Amino acid sequence: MKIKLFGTHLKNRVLLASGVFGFGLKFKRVTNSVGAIFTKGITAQPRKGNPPPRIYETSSGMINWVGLENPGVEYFCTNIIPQLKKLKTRIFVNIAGFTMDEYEHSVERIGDTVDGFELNISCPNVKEGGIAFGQNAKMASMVVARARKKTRLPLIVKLTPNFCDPLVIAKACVEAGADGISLINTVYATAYDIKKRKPLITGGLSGPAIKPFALYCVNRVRNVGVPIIGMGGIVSGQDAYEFLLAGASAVAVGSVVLRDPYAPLRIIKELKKFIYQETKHAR
Amino acid sequence: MKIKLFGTHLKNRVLLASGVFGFGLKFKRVTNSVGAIFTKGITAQPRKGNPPPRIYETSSGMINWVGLENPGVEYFCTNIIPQLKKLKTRIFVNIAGFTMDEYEHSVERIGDTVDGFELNISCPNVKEGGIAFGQNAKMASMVVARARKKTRLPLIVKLTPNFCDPLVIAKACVEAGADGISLINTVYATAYDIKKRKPLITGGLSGPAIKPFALYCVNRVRNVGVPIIGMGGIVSGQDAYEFLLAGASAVAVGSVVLRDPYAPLRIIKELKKFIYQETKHAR
Amino acid sequence: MIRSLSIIKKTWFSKNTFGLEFSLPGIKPRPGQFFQVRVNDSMDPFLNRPISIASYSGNRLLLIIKIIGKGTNILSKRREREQVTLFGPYGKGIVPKRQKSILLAGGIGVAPLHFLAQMHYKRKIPFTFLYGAKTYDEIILKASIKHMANRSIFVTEYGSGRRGTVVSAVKGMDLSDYAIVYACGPQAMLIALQQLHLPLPVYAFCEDFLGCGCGLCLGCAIMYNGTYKRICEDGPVFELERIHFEN
Amino acid sequence: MIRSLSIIKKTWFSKNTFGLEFSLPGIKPRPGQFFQVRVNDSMDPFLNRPISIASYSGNRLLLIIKIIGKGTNILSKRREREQVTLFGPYGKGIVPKRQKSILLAGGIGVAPLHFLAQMHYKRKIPFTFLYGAKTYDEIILKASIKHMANRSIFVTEYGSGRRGTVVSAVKGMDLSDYAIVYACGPQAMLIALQQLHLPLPVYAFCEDFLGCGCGLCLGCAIMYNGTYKRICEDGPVFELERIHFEN
Ligand SMILES: Cc1cc2nc3c(=O)[nH]c(=O)nc-3n(C[C@H](O)[C@H](O)[C@H](O)COP(=O)(O)OP(=O)(O)OC[C@H]3O[C@@H](n4cnc5c(N)ncnc54)[C@H](O)[C@@H]3O)c2cc1C
Ligand SMILES: Cc1cc2nc3c(=O)[nH]c(=O)nc-3n(C[C@H](O)[C@H](O)[C@H](O)COP(=O)(O)OP(=O)(O)OC[C@H]3O[C@@H](n4cnc5c(N)ncnc54)[C@H](O)[C@@H]3O)c2cc1C
Ligand SMILES: Cc1cc2nc3c(=O)[nH]c(=O)nc-3n(C[C@H](O)[C@H](O)[C@H](O)COP(=O)(O)O)c2cc1C
Ligand SMILES: Cc1cc2nc3c(=O)[nH]c(=O)nc-3n(C[C@H](O)[C@H](O)[C@H](O)COP(=O)(O)O)c2cc1C
Ligand code: FES
Ligand code: FES
Repeated sequence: MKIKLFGTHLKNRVLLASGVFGFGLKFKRVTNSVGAIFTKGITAQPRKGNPPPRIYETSSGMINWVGLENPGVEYFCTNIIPQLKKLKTRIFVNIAGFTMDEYEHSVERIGDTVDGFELNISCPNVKEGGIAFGQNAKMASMVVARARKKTRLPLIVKLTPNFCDPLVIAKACVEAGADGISLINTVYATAYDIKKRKPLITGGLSGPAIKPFALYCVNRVRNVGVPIIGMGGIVSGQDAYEFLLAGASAVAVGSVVLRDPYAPLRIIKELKKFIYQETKHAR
Repeated sequence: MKIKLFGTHLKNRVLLASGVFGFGLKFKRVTNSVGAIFTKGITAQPRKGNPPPRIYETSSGMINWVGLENPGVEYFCTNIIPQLKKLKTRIFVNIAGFTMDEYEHSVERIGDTVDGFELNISCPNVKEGGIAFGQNAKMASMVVARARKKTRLPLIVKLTPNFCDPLVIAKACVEAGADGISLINTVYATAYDIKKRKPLITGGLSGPAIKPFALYCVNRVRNVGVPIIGMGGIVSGQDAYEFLLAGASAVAVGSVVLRDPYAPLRIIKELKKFIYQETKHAR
Repeated sequence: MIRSLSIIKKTWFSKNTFGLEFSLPGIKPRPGQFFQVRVNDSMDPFLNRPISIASYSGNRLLLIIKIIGKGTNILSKRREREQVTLFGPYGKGIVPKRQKSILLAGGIGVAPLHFLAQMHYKRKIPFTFLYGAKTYDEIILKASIKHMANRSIFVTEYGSGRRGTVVSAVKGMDLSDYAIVYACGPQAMLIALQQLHLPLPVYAFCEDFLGCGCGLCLGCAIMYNGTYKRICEDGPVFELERIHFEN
Repeated sequence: MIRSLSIIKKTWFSKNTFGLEFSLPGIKPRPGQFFQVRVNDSMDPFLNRPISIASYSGNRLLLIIKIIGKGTNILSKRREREQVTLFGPYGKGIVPKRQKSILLAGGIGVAPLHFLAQMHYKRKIPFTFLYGAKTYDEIILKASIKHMANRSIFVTEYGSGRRGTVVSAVKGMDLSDYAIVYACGPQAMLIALQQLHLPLPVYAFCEDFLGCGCGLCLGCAIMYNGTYKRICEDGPVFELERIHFEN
């Protein structure tokens, strides 16, 4: 299952989605088995994240409203990266921000100490910046162009399916120099507290519930000209394979690891079988 | 639970969503118990619909690709409306179209023989027209304005959450004369046939999987100034109540009736309890 | 009708096929009719599973279910005395003609044809039961079929017993004696059968993914005589010649 | 660790609370630690349910579960000899101090405190067990608690027995003899307890909606000493004084 992606060799096509495995420093057997890990979103400044409850279960899915809790890029560079270097997997740093300067700053600060970047312009859980850039082709293209000037490493842009056409945004990002597109980030969602009669949590929906929507989005973007990392609701090798059929070069698994931190190992194994079947078929 | 909506009295706040109960001529005990029924989408010309498979089950949901199978507005007026008149519920005709003329024509042709209209500018299952109008504020507003000139009956517009902000579209519709907004229609979705290695079905996702997204959308539109009919994944009175909390004046139940055609009766009963609790609380 | 019925008896017919028996007085079902079976209370699986009436006699309803995927797998874990929610009977089904016939079953297609055989038997209509499966182990209801049918033929693709498919078997038969064929099995079998252009009317029991199962959602469709019919409401039995298989 | 364990014994402690016993050698759990219990193979419910260790003795693990909603309801239908998938033990838990203590349980909060009591008893640390529930029927594990505790007090809000809440009961107690309090119960109870500002350290067993349960997702958070801590990884036991309850 080895593949070459963005000029880098990956062990396999199953990657860990941003935000569900921290920095990959726990469950190292899992981290070291996947093709790459996308870190939890990093911002220029440290962020304490949102108050509880941050998680809410829904039918075949969940809403999260973590709010980009992270120690900030300085701490990340000084204390986390040295540890990441010891992992036997590729590291893509998920970069979030509230202004264009912040994205640029974080990319520059991290430099070439990692394997690449995933620009998160699609997080629904913060008030300013972030998703607003990802919902507007012009702004998306500016964020990408500015980050592009600061790094030669692979630059992936993570897109939202919320209230905008990912194909339009993807095209703008590729034109501005993106090496890859990853999608989908979580879907806008609200849950109500029926006792207090007000919203309990407003955040991003993930998990199997969104898989059909995610497959639609990946398929829509498939001809954009750069590799696509597909994600959204993958819980099995078959799901992963469906994303490859939809046009993804690799997949990322997210919420399923909350249900089972070892799921990526199983998914890698299952996906291998599908790919083997297919190549056998092709012979 | 009686309410007055669009100047009409409805038995209760639980309505039948378009497309899941045909014209309401079967299971009349159910039809006659709900506040209103939205008919299957009617087009100017008869349509035979899409080839099978038209339905595909997903985690906590389903994809449909029925393709607006219907006998056309002429047949509807001549053969169906006389039967609808015998039902003890309100009838809103769901109008779909491929050109603006068609919407206008159907509304005019049906005249005031029913209780109102739901302009479907959000069906993801047809190639031209339809959803394209619903994704563009200017076009949506034109469709509504033209239909408005042809009827004094309540004019509800049904919106899509697909790749556009329902609030923007809703505002345009209200300005153009809409009396109500209903949302959400189904969400873009694809399922793959892993044996044939190509899409099995591309259509609209519905059911509990989309409920959190639907609640988000309803809440977003809540202050648009006209009553909102909320829908998407309702399977219980609690779900229905959550939509009321999100700002809906009434709810429509869709996919759940495929699982249980009598579900609306149960949902009406359950919702009553929640509303009773609340009014008791308010006293 | 929505009904919550207790499983009176559960029987394993083969390693992946089981039967659930219920007591259900007061229905007059026709062969081909089916129930929409609720898998469980969870929203995943979301839809009910269509399961044909395999036997109805003395108010006893028998459903025979082959484990295919998620839903039937969960159903297979139900035990005696547990409740199952059923909707139906749905479908038009057919009224068996009083003519000598061939019942042609492929795989789990045996289920509705077994009920048809039961009707024939009760009404003393002569028939031959031709039944094929992948392997001999998968042949179920053999004793009952042998008992009711004037003649019964069992064929398998692999292993012991007579080799072949039901389609190849019917091709080799002298049909002059028969007036009608009823067939139920995988779509590939029905298509192969259609291509034989047998010189007598063939009634096919068809399948598709169902939504409601009762004519509400327009989710099932079969191109029949140039227009779309509902498998659930207008069928699931159709004259084979007039079907245009699209998927 | 992911483990699929067979239910050795299932016990109903009250009409909505049951226990599942498993054989699980080779762990050295601390009170407060919990397992993430997979409800079933369906995607609805999607997340696992955190359930504390209520007893661990002779390689026998006991989980006690109160039926609250969908997940615990489905779990309540599991039978002996069926398999349950568990992840853990997760959480830091606590190492009980060798000081005379009060164990203060509200409702199902009794589960982890029962395990703590077991530890105290084995190590011969004296303790009082103060346990409150809505009604007398809901008081579970009474014999075991009475056996282990130096003193045990049971209070209920309604019905027979001593009336009141654990918070009102502890308020009326002479605490001069005790060095430490461990408390587990609904958040409202913990907040009320915090407001008492007892003159001795109180350790609270906290709850929240959990995602992963093991520090990966940052889905659980508790404002503690001015920063967010993980309930799952840094807790679930925290010094009550330093908690800022936000929800
Ligand atoms: C009218 C009718 C009568 C039937 N009678 C019987 C019977 O008596 N005994 C029996 O064992 N089977 C019968 N089937 C087929 C049975 O409904 C499917 O095997 C079953 O739904 C598979 O569900 P699953 O969850 O195990 O499979 P999955 O593949 O996991 O199901 C996923 C989805 O596909 C649908 N699906 C999968 N295969 C089929 C199929 N062949 N036909 C229709 N929908 C399918 C399911 O309903 C579900 O929506 C009948 C089907 C129809 C339409
Ligand atoms: C560390 C920890 C230890 C626990 N130990 C026990 C125990 O030993 N015995 C016991 O009976 N219960 C215990 N609980 C509470 C138990 O996890 C919940 O009652 C259970 O998850 C409810 O699930 P449900 O599906 O029945 O309820 P639902 O309300 O249907 O659950 C919906 C969602 O809310 C979550 N949820 C609901 N209530 C709670 C709650 N109070 N705490 C956390 N999540 C909740 C569920 O996990 C699920 O994600 C513990 C909770 C935590 C955090
Ligand atoms: C708890 C949680 C935290 C997440 N945090 C981030 C994040 O920091 N940055 C990001 O780009 N995406 C984040 N995501 C989104 C996931 O990376 C992924 O895009 C999404 O969850 C869809 O995949 P899934 O359905 O497999 O979870 C988060 C998702 C979850 C569930
Ligand atoms: C089988 C099916 C057919 C539908 N047909 C229509 C239609 O003709 N017109 C329309 O506006 N919406 C149609 N819808 C959308 C529903 O009315 C509803 O907006 C959507 O399904 C979300 O609600 P639910 O999750 O409760 O099903 C259809 C939905 C389904 C499942
Ligand atoms: S399945 Fe709904 S109409 Fe046939
Ligand atoms: S629940 Fe995931 S970090 Fe605590």
